[in-house]
Amino acid sequence: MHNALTRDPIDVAALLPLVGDPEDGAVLLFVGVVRNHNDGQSVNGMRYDAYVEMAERVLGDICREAAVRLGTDRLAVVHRIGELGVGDASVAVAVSSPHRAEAYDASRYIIEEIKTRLPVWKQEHYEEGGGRWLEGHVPQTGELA
Amino acid sequence: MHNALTRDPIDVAALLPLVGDPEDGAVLLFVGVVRNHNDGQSVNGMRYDAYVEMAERVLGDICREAAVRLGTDRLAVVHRIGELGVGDASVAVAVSSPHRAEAYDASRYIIEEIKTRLPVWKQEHYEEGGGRWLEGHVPQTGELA
Amino acid sequence: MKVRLLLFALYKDLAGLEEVEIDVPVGATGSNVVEVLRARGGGLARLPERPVIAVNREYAALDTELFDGDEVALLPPVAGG
Amino acid sequence: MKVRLLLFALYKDLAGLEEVEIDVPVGATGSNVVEVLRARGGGLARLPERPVIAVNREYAALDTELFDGDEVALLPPVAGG
Repeated sequence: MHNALTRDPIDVAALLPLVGDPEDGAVLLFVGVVRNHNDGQSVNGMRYDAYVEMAERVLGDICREAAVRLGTDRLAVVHRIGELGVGDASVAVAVSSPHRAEAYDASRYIIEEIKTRLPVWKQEHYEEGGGRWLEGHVPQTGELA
Repeated sequence: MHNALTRDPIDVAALLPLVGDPEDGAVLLFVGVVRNHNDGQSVNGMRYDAYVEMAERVLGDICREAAVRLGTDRLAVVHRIGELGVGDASVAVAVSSPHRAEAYDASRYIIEEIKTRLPVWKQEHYEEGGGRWLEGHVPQTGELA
Repeated sequence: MKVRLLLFALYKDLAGLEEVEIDVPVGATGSNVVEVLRARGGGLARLPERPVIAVNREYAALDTELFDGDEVALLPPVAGG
Repeated sequence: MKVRLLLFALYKDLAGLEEVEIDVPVGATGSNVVEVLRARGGGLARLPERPVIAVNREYAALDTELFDGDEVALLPPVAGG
Protein backbone atom coordinates (compact mmCIF):
# COMPACT_ATOMS: atom_id res chain seq x y z
CA MET A 1 0.00 0.00 0.00
CA HIS A 2 1.38 3.35 -1.06
CA ASN A 3 -0.24 6.74 -0.58
CA ALA A 4 1.13 10.24 -0.74
CA LEU A 5 0.51 13.90 -1.38
CA THR A 6 3.03 15.52 -3.67
CA ARG A 7 3.88 18.91 -5.16
CA ASP A 8 5.66 17.26 -8.09
CA PRO A 9 4.04 16.14 -11.36
CA ILE A 10 2.58 12.66 -11.04
CA ASP A 11 4.17 10.00 -13.24
CA VAL A 12 0.99 7.96 -13.60
CA ALA A 13 2.57 4.99 -15.38
CA ALA A 14 5.00 4.67 -12.46
CA LEU A 15 2.08 3.64 -10.23
CA LEU A 16 1.50 0.43 -12.17
CA PRO A 17 4.63 -1.37 -10.87
CA LEU A 18 3.51 -0.49 -7.32
CA VAL A 19 0.54 -2.84 -7.66
CA GLY A 20 0.10 -6.25 -9.28
CA ASP A 21 0.84 -9.74 -8.06
CA PRO A 22 0.94 -13.22 -9.63
CA GLU A 23 -2.46 -13.79 -7.96
CA ASP A 24 -4.03 -10.77 -9.63
CA GLY A 25 -6.02 -10.87 -12.83
CA ALA A 26 -7.11 -7.23 -12.82
CA VAL A 27 -5.20 -3.95 -12.63
CA LEU A 28 -7.04 -0.64 -12.73
CA LEU A 29 -5.54 2.83 -12.97
CA PHE A 30 -7.67 5.96 -12.57
CA VAL A 31 -6.23 9.38 -13.35
CA GLY A 32 -7.98 12.64 -12.53
CA VAL A 33 -6.89 15.43 -14.84
CA VAL A 34 -7.39 19.22 -14.84
CA ARG A 35 -9.95 20.04 -17.54
CA ASN A 36 -10.03 23.12 -19.75
CA HIS A 37 -13.59 24.01 -18.77
CA ASN A 38 -16.07 23.86 -15.92
CA ASP A 39 -19.62 25.14 -15.62
CA GLY A 40 -19.32 26.74 -19.03
CA GLN A 41 -16.16 28.69 -18.25
CA SER A 42 -12.75 28.24 -19.83
CA VAL A 43 -10.21 27.12 -17.26
CA ASN A 44 -6.49 27.47 -17.72
CA GLY A 45 -5.28 26.13 -14.41
CA MET A 46 -6.16 24.97 -10.95
CA ARG A 47 -4.63 25.55 -7.56
CA TYR A 48 -4.91 22.68 -5.06
CA ASP A 49 -4.51 23.53 -1.38
CA ALA A 50 -4.49 20.95 1.36
CA TYR A 51 -4.39 20.58 5.10
CA VAL A 52 -1.41 18.37 4.41
CA GLU A 53 -0.93 16.63 7.75
CA MET A 54 -4.61 15.76 8.03
CA ALA A 55 -4.96 14.88 4.34
CA GLU A 56 -2.14 12.34 4.63
CA ARG A 57 -3.93 10.72 7.55
CA VAL A 58 -7.33 10.70 5.81
CA LEU A 59 -5.80 9.32 2.61
CA GLY A 60 -4.32 6.49 4.65
CA ASP A 61 -7.75 5.79 6.19
CA ILE A 62 -9.38 5.73 2.76
CA CYS A 63 -6.74 3.34 1.44
CA ARG A 64 -7.16 0.95 4.36
CA GLU A 65 -10.93 0.95 3.89
CA ALA A 66 -10.50 0.35 0.16
CA ALA A 67 -8.09 -2.54 0.81
CA VAL A 68 -10.90 -4.36 2.64
CA ARG A 69 -13.14 -3.98 -0.42
CA LEU A 70 -10.30 -4.89 -2.74
CA GLY A 71 -9.30 -7.98 -0.80
CA THR A 72 -5.63 -7.07 -1.26
CA ASP A 73 -3.37 -4.27 -0.06
CA ARG A 74 -2.11 -3.69 -3.58
CA LEU A 75 -3.11 -0.09 -4.08
CA ALA A 76 -1.22 3.11 -4.73
CA VAL A 77 -2.69 6.59 -4.52
CA VAL A 78 -0.97 9.91 -5.20
CA HIS A 79 -2.69 13.29 -4.92
CA ARG A 80 -0.97 16.38 -6.20
CA ILE A 81 -1.19 19.83 -4.62
CA GLY A 82 0.00 23.25 -5.74
CA GLU A 83 -0.48 24.93 -9.11
CA LEU A 84 -1.59 22.65 -11.94
CA GLY A 85 -2.16 23.31 -15.63
CA VAL A 86 -4.77 21.86 -17.97
CA GLY A 87 -3.95 18.21 -18.66
CA ASP A 88 -1.95 17.77 -15.46
CA ALA A 89 -2.86 14.76 -13.35
CA SER A 90 -4.27 15.84 -9.99
CA VAL A 91 -4.77 12.36 -8.62
CA ALA A 92 -3.85 8.82 -9.66
CA VAL A 93 -5.25 5.63 -8.14
CA ALA A 94 -3.87 2.19 -9.02
CA VAL A 95 -5.28 -1.06 -7.62
CA SER A 96 -4.95 -4.75 -8.41
CA SER A 97 -6.88 -7.81 -7.31
CA PRO A 98 -7.59 -11.38 -8.38
CA HIS A 99 -10.93 -10.42 -9.95
CA ARG A 100 -12.04 -7.27 -11.76
CA ALA A 101 -15.23 -6.54 -9.81
CA GLU A 102 -13.28 -5.76 -6.65
CA ALA A 103 -10.78 -3.63 -8.57
CA TYR A 104 -13.51 -1.43 -10.06
CA ASP A 105 -15.32 -1.19 -6.74
CA ALA A 106 -12.24 -0.24 -4.73
CA SER A 107 -10.98 2.22 -7.35
CA ARG A 108 -14.31 4.02 -7.44
CA TYR A 109 -14.53 3.99 -3.64
CA ILE A 110 -11.14 5.67 -3.32
CA ILE A 111 -11.90 8.46 -5.76
CA GLU A 112 -15.38 9.13 -4.33
CA GLU A 113 -14.02 9.27 -0.79
CA ILE A 114 -11.18 11.55 -1.90
CA LYS A 115 -13.77 13.93 -3.34
CA THR A 116 -15.90 14.00 -0.21
CA ARG A 117 -13.48 13.54 2.71
CA LEU A 118 -9.98 14.62 1.79
CA PRO A 119 -9.21 18.08 3.20
CA VAL A 120 -8.18 19.51 -0.15
CA TRP A 121 -9.59 22.57 -1.91
CA LYS A 122 -9.29 23.76 -5.45
CA GLN A 123 -9.34 27.19 -6.96
CA GLU A 124 -9.98 27.46 -10.68
CA HIS A 125 -8.11 30.04 -12.71
CA TYR A 126 -10.11 31.34 -15.64
CA GLU A 127 -8.96 32.11 -19.14
CA GLU A 128 -10.57 35.55 -18.82
CA GLY A 129 -8.73 36.21 -15.56
CA GLY A 130 -9.70 35.75 -11.94
CA GLY A 131 -10.66 32.56 -10.23
CA ARG A 132 -12.79 31.02 -7.54
CA TRP A 133 -12.75 28.28 -4.95
CA LEU A 134 -14.86 25.42 -6.19
CA GLU A 135 -17.89 24.46 -4.18
CA GLY A 136 -17.09 21.35 -2.26
CA HIS A 137 -18.61 18.61 -0.18
CA VAL A 138 -19.41 18.75 3.50
CA PRO A 139 -17.72 15.62 4.85
CA GLN A 140 -20.29 13.21 6.30
CA THR A 141 -18.33 11.15 8.73
CA GLY A 142 -19.26 9.27 11.83
CA GLU A 143 -16.82 11.53 13.62
CA LEU A 144 -19.08 14.49 12.90
CA ALA A 145 -22.13 12.98 14.59
CA MET B 1 -10.73 5.25 -31.26
CA HIS B 2 -8.15 2.50 -31.46
CA ASN B 3 -8.76 -1.24 -31.24
CA ALA B 4 -6.67 -4.21 -32.18
CA LEU B 5 -5.81 -7.84 -31.62
CA THR B 6 -2.12 -8.51 -31.32
CA ARG B 7 0.29 -11.42 -30.89
CA ASP B 8 2.90 -9.10 -29.34
CA PRO B 9 3.20 -8.20 -25.65
CA ILE B 10 0.93 -5.27 -24.77
CA ASP B 11 2.70 -2.12 -23.62
CA VAL B 12 -0.11 -0.99 -21.35
CA ALA B 13 1.31 2.44 -20.53
CA ALA B 14 1.48 3.14 -24.27
CA LEU B 15 -2.33 3.15 -24.35
CA LEU B 16 -2.56 6.25 -22.17
CA PRO B 17 -1.34 8.70 -24.84
CA LEU B 18 -3.98 7.26 -27.20
CA VAL B 19 -6.73 8.74 -25.02
CA GLY B 20 -7.08 12.04 -23.16
CA ASP B 21 -8.14 15.48 -24.30
CA PRO B 22 -8.12 18.97 -22.80
CA GLU B 23 -11.86 18.46 -22.18
CA ASP B 24 -11.33 15.28 -20.17
CA GLY B 25 -11.12 15.11 -16.41
CA ALA B 26 -10.96 11.32 -16.11
CA VAL B 27 -8.72 8.68 -17.62
CA LEU B 28 -9.19 5.02 -16.77
CA LEU B 29 -6.95 2.11 -17.74
CA PHE B 30 -7.98 -1.49 -17.12
CA VAL B 31 -5.51 -4.31 -17.59
CA GLY B 32 -6.45 -7.99 -17.56
CA VAL B 33 -3.55 -10.18 -16.54
CA VAL B 34 -2.93 -13.95 -16.60
CA ARG B 35 -3.17 -15.22 -13.00
CA ASN B 36 -1.17 -18.01 -11.43
CA HIS B 37 -4.26 -19.91 -10.31
CA ASN B 38 -7.85 -20.68 -11.23
CA ASP B 39 -10.44 -22.90 -9.58
CA GLY B 40 -7.85 -24.08 -7.09
CA GLN B 41 -5.29 -25.16 -9.70
CA SER B 42 -1.87 -23.66 -10.29
CA VAL B 43 -1.65 -22.11 -13.72
CA ASN B 44 1.61 -21.39 -15.50
CA GLY B 45 0.32 -20.07 -18.77
CA MET B 46 -2.64 -19.49 -21.02
CA ARG B 47 -3.21 -19.89 -24.72
CA TYR B 48 -5.61 -17.43 -26.37
CA ASP B 49 -7.14 -18.43 -29.70
CA ALA B 50 -9.39 -16.16 -31.71
CA TYR B 51 -11.51 -16.08 -34.82
CA VAL B 52 -9.39 -13.10 -35.73
CA GLU B 53 -11.37 -11.56 -38.59
CA MET B 54 -14.62 -11.74 -36.65
CA ALA B 55 -13.06 -10.70 -33.34
CA GLU B 56 -11.70 -7.53 -34.94
CA ARG B 57 -15.18 -6.70 -36.18
CA VAL B 58 -16.87 -7.46 -32.83
CA LEU B 59 -14.23 -5.47 -30.94
CA GLY B 60 -14.98 -2.52 -33.19
CA ASP B 61 -18.70 -2.90 -32.47
CA ILE B 62 -18.05 -3.01 -28.71
CA CYS B 63 -15.90 0.11 -28.91
CA ARG B 64 -18.52 2.03 -30.86
CA GLU B 65 -21.19 1.05 -28.35
CA ALA B 66 -18.91 2.06 -25.49
CA ALA B 67 -18.18 5.41 -27.12
CA VAL B 68 -21.89 6.25 -26.88
CA ARG B 69 -21.81 5.54 -23.15
CA LEU B 70 -18.52 7.38 -22.76
CA GLY B 71 -19.67 10.45 -24.63
CA THR B 72 -16.31 10.59 -26.42
CA ASP B 73 -14.47 8.42 -28.93
CA ARG B 74 -11.36 8.49 -26.80
CA LEU B 75 -10.87 4.82 -26.13
CA ALA B 76 -8.16 2.33 -26.95
CA VAL B 77 -8.49 -1.43 -26.59
CA VAL B 78 -5.88 -4.09 -27.30
CA HIS B 79 -6.46 -7.82 -26.87
CA ARG B 80 -3.57 -10.22 -27.06
CA ILE B 81 -3.72 -13.70 -28.55
CA GLY B 82 -1.24 -16.57 -28.60
CA GLU B 83 0.75 -18.04 -25.72
CA LEU B 84 0.86 -15.92 -22.56
CA GLY B 85 2.68 -16.42 -19.27
CA VAL B 86 1.58 -15.53 -15.75
CA GLY B 87 1.64 -11.75 -15.31
CA ASP B 88 1.28 -11.05 -19.03
CA ALA B 89 -1.44 -8.57 -19.99
CA SER B 90 -4.15 -10.28 -22.03
CA VAL B 91 -6.25 -7.19 -22.55
CA ALA B 92 -5.89 -3.45 -21.92
CA VAL B 93 -8.70 -0.90 -22.09
CA ALA B 94 -8.04 2.85 -21.86
CA VAL B 95 -10.82 5.47 -21.92
CA SER B 96 -11.11 9.16 -21.15
CA SER B 97 -14.06 11.48 -20.69
CA PRO B 98 -14.98 14.80 -19.13
CA HIS B 99 -16.43 13.11 -16.03
CA ARG B 100 -15.42 9.94 -14.20
CA ALA B 101 -18.82 8.21 -14.04
CA GLU B 102 -18.88 7.73 -17.82
CA ALA B 103 -15.27 6.52 -17.82
CA TYR B 104 -15.96 3.79 -15.24
CA ASP B 105 -19.19 2.79 -16.96
CA ALA B 106 -17.66 2.55 -20.44
CA SER B 107 -14.53 0.76 -19.22
CA ARG B 108 -16.59 -1.87 -17.43
CA TYR B 109 -18.92 -2.20 -20.40
CA ILE B 110 -16.02 -2.93 -22.73
CA ILE B 111 -14.46 -5.60 -20.54
CA GLU B 112 -17.80 -7.32 -19.82
CA GLU B 113 -18.71 -7.37 -23.50
CA ILE B 114 -15.26 -8.71 -24.40
CA LYS B 115 -15.82 -11.57 -21.98
CA THR B 116 -19.24 -12.45 -23.35
CA ARG B 117 -19.13 -11.61 -27.07
CA LEU B 118 -15.60 -11.61 -28.39
CA PRO B 119 -14.87 -14.85 -30.30
CA VAL B 120 -11.79 -15.66 -28.25
CA TRP B 121 -11.06 -18.84 -26.29
CA LYS B 122 -8.51 -19.62 -23.66
CA GLN B 123 -6.78 -22.80 -22.68
CA GLU B 124 -5.10 -22.92 -19.31
CA HIS B 125 -1.81 -24.73 -18.92
CA TYR B 126 -1.35 -26.25 -15.48
CA GLU B 127 1.75 -26.40 -13.34
CA GLU B 128 1.22 -30.16 -12.99
CA GLY B 129 0.96 -30.60 -16.75
CA GLY B 130 -1.96 -30.69 -19.14
CA GLY B 131 -4.52 -28.01 -19.74
CA ARG B 132 -8.11 -27.35 -20.62
CA TRP B 133 -10.28 -24.94 -22.53
CA LEU B 134 -12.00 -22.65 -20.06
CA GLU B 135 -15.76 -22.72 -19.93
CA GLY B 136 -17.04 -19.65 -21.66
CA HIS B 137 -20.15 -17.62 -22.26
CA VAL B 138 -22.80 -18.28 -24.85
CA PRO B 139 -23.10 -14.93 -26.61
CA GLN B 140 -26.57 -13.47 -26.16
CA THR B 141 -27.01 -11.15 -29.06
CA GLY B 142 -30.01 -9.90 -30.87
CA GLU B 143 -28.58 -11.58 -33.95
CA LEU B 144 -29.08 -14.97 -32.28
CA ALA B 145 -32.80 -14.51 -31.76
CA MET C 1 -23.35 -24.98 -53.41
CA LYS C 2 -20.22 -24.79 -51.29
CA VAL C 3 -19.75 -23.25 -47.84
CA ARG C 4 -16.50 -22.85 -45.98
CA LEU C 5 -16.63 -24.18 -42.44
CA LEU C 6 -14.37 -23.03 -39.60
CA LEU C 7 -13.93 -24.70 -36.22
CA PHE C 8 -12.31 -23.13 -33.17
CA ALA C 9 -10.80 -24.09 -29.83
CA LEU C 10 -12.58 -27.07 -28.24
CA TYR C 11 -14.56 -27.78 -31.43
CA LYS C 12 -11.38 -27.78 -33.47
CA ASP C 13 -9.82 -30.23 -31.01
CA LEU C 14 -12.91 -32.48 -31.02
CA ALA C 15 -13.14 -32.49 -34.79
CA GLY C 16 -9.43 -32.72 -35.43
CA LEU C 17 -9.76 -30.13 -38.15
CA GLU C 18 -10.07 -26.39 -38.31
CA GLU C 19 -11.35 -25.69 -41.77
CA VAL C 20 -13.27 -27.66 -44.36
CA GLU C 21 -15.28 -26.87 -47.46
CA ILE C 22 -18.55 -28.77 -47.76
CA ASP C 23 -21.22 -29.18 -50.40
CA VAL C 24 -24.79 -28.52 -49.33
CA PRO C 25 -28.03 -28.16 -51.29
CA VAL C 26 -29.30 -24.71 -52.19
CA GLY C 27 -31.43 -23.40 -49.33
CA ALA C 28 -29.40 -25.15 -46.64
CA THR C 29 -29.33 -23.54 -43.21
CA GLY C 30 -26.74 -23.40 -40.46
CA SER C 31 -28.43 -26.39 -38.81
CA ASN C 32 -28.15 -28.42 -42.00
CA VAL C 33 -24.43 -27.77 -42.13
CA VAL C 34 -24.00 -28.92 -38.55
CA GLU C 35 -25.98 -32.09 -39.34
CA VAL C 36 -23.85 -32.84 -42.38
CA LEU C 37 -20.72 -32.38 -40.32
CA ARG C 38 -21.86 -34.52 -37.39
CA ALA C 39 -22.98 -37.27 -39.78
CA ARG C 40 -19.40 -37.72 -40.90
CA GLY C 41 -18.79 -39.47 -37.57
CA GLY C 42 -15.57 -39.79 -35.58
CA GLY C 43 -14.63 -36.64 -33.68
CA LEU C 44 -17.13 -34.65 -35.71
CA ALA C 45 -20.00 -36.63 -34.15
CA ARG C 46 -18.97 -35.12 -30.82
CA LEU C 47 -19.81 -31.61 -31.91
CA PRO C 48 -22.96 -30.25 -30.25
CA GLU C 49 -26.22 -30.41 -32.17
CA ARG C 50 -26.93 -26.74 -31.59
CA PRO C 51 -23.67 -24.79 -31.39
CA VAL C 52 -23.44 -21.02 -31.65
CA ILE C 53 -22.58 -20.16 -35.22
CA ALA C 54 -21.40 -17.14 -37.14
CA VAL C 55 -22.15 -16.62 -40.81
CA ASN C 56 -19.72 -14.37 -42.64
CA ARG C 57 -18.23 -13.23 -39.31
CA GLU C 58 -21.50 -12.25 -37.64
CA TYR C 59 -23.34 -14.21 -34.98
CA ALA C 60 -26.30 -15.85 -36.69
CA ALA C 61 -29.27 -18.02 -35.83
CA LEU C 62 -29.01 -21.73 -36.71
CA ASP C 63 -31.91 -21.41 -39.15
CA THR C 64 -30.12 -18.75 -41.17
CA GLU C 65 -30.25 -19.62 -44.85
CA LEU C 66 -26.83 -19.98 -46.39
CA PHE C 67 -25.56 -18.99 -49.80
CA ASP C 68 -22.79 -20.25 -52.02
CA GLY C 69 -19.41 -19.14 -50.73
CA ASP C 70 -20.59 -18.33 -47.20
CA GLU C 71 -18.13 -18.67 -44.32
CA VAL C 72 -19.76 -20.55 -41.44
CA ALA C 73 -17.98 -20.81 -38.09
CA LEU C 74 -18.85 -23.08 -35.17
CA LEU C 75 -18.08 -21.19 -31.98
CA PRO C 76 -17.66 -22.74 -28.54
CA PRO C 77 -18.81 -20.53 -25.68
CA VAL C 78 -16.43 -17.56 -25.78
CA ALA C 79 -13.97 -16.46 -23.11
CA GLY C 80 -12.25 -13.24 -24.02
CA GLY C 81 -10.47 -10.94 -21.61
CA MET D 1 -5.48 27.68 27.72
CA LYS D 2 -4.19 28.13 24.21
CA VAL D 3 -5.37 26.48 21.03
CA ARG D 4 -3.80 26.76 17.61
CA LEU D 5 -6.23 27.67 14.89
CA LEU D 6 -5.79 26.93 11.20
CA LEU D 7 -7.81 28.33 8.31
CA PHE D 8 -7.85 26.98 4.77
CA ALA D 9 -8.81 27.99 1.24
CA LEU D 10 -11.92 30.24 1.19
CA TYR D 11 -11.85 30.69 4.98
CA LYS D 12 -8.21 31.72 4.86
CA ASP D 13 -9.04 34.25 2.15
CA LEU D 14 -12.06 35.60 4.08
CA ALA D 15 -10.12 35.89 7.30
CA GLY D 16 -6.94 37.16 5.73
CA LEU D 17 -4.94 34.84 7.94
CA GLU D 18 -4.07 31.18 7.93
CA GLU D 19 -2.92 30.50 11.45
CA VAL D 20 -3.49 32.10 14.83
CA GLU D 21 -3.09 31.09 18.44
CA ILE D 22 -5.98 32.06 20.68
CA ASP D 23 -6.69 32.00 24.40
CA VAL D 24 -9.89 30.28 25.49
CA PRO D 25 -11.21 29.28 28.91
CA VAL D 26 -10.74 25.72 30.11
CA GLY D 27 -13.67 23.62 28.89
CA ALA D 28 -14.11 25.61 25.67
CA THR D 29 -15.53 23.76 22.66
CA GLY D 30 -15.03 24.06 18.94
CA SER D 31 -18.09 26.31 18.77
CA ASN D 32 -16.63 28.63 21.39
CA VAL D 33 -13.47 29.02 19.34
CA VAL D 34 -15.47 29.89 16.24
CA GLU D 35 -17.43 32.47 18.26
CA VAL D 36 -14.25 34.06 19.62
CA LEU D 37 -12.86 34.25 16.12
CA ARG D 38 -15.99 35.74 14.54
CA ALA D 39 -16.26 38.28 17.32
CA ARG D 40 -12.94 39.78 16.26
CA GLY D 41 -14.83 41.33 13.34
CA GLY D 42 -13.55 42.29 9.91
CA GLY D 43 -13.05 39.39 7.56
CA LEU D 44 -13.31 36.96 10.48
CA ALA D 45 -16.96 37.94 11.00
CA ARG D 46 -17.64 36.49 7.54
CA LEU D 47 -16.71 32.99 8.64
CA PRO D 48 -19.72 30.70 8.97
CA GLU D 49 -21.24 30.14 12.40
CA ARG D 50 -21.11 26.37 12.05
CA PRO D 51 -18.16 25.37 9.89
CA VAL D 52 -16.81 21.86 9.66
CA ILE D 53 -13.88 21.56 12.02
CA ALA D 54 -11.06 19.18 12.71
CA VAL D 55 -9.43 18.80 16.09
CA ASN D 56 -5.89 17.46 16.03
CA ARG D 57 -6.32 16.48 12.38
CA GLU D 58 -9.52 14.50 12.76
CA TYR D 59 -12.99 15.64 11.79
CA ALA D 60 -14.79 16.60 15.01
CA ALA D 61 -18.18 17.80 16.15
CA LEU D 62 -18.47 21.49 17.01
CA ASP D 63 -19.27 20.65 20.63
CA THR D 64 -16.00 18.74 21.06
CA GLU D 65 -14.26 19.89 24.22
CA LEU D 66 -10.82 21.30 23.58
CA PHE D 67 -7.63 20.99 25.57
CA ASP D 68 -4.55 23.14 25.93
CA GLY D 69 -2.36 22.86 22.85
CA ASP D 70 -5.06 21.45 20.57
CA GLU D 71 -4.87 22.17 16.86
CA VAL D 72 -8.27 23.28 15.57
CA ALA D 73 -8.86 23.69 11.84
CA LEU D 74 -11.82 25.37 10.11
CA LEU D 75 -12.49 23.46 6.91
CA PRO D 76 -14.52 24.75 3.97
CA PRO D 77 -16.43 22.05 2.09
CA VAL D 78 -13.72 19.86 0.61
CA ALA D 79 -13.02 19.24 -3.08
CA GLY D 80 -10.27 16.67 -3.56
CA GLY D 81 -9.59 14.72 -6.70
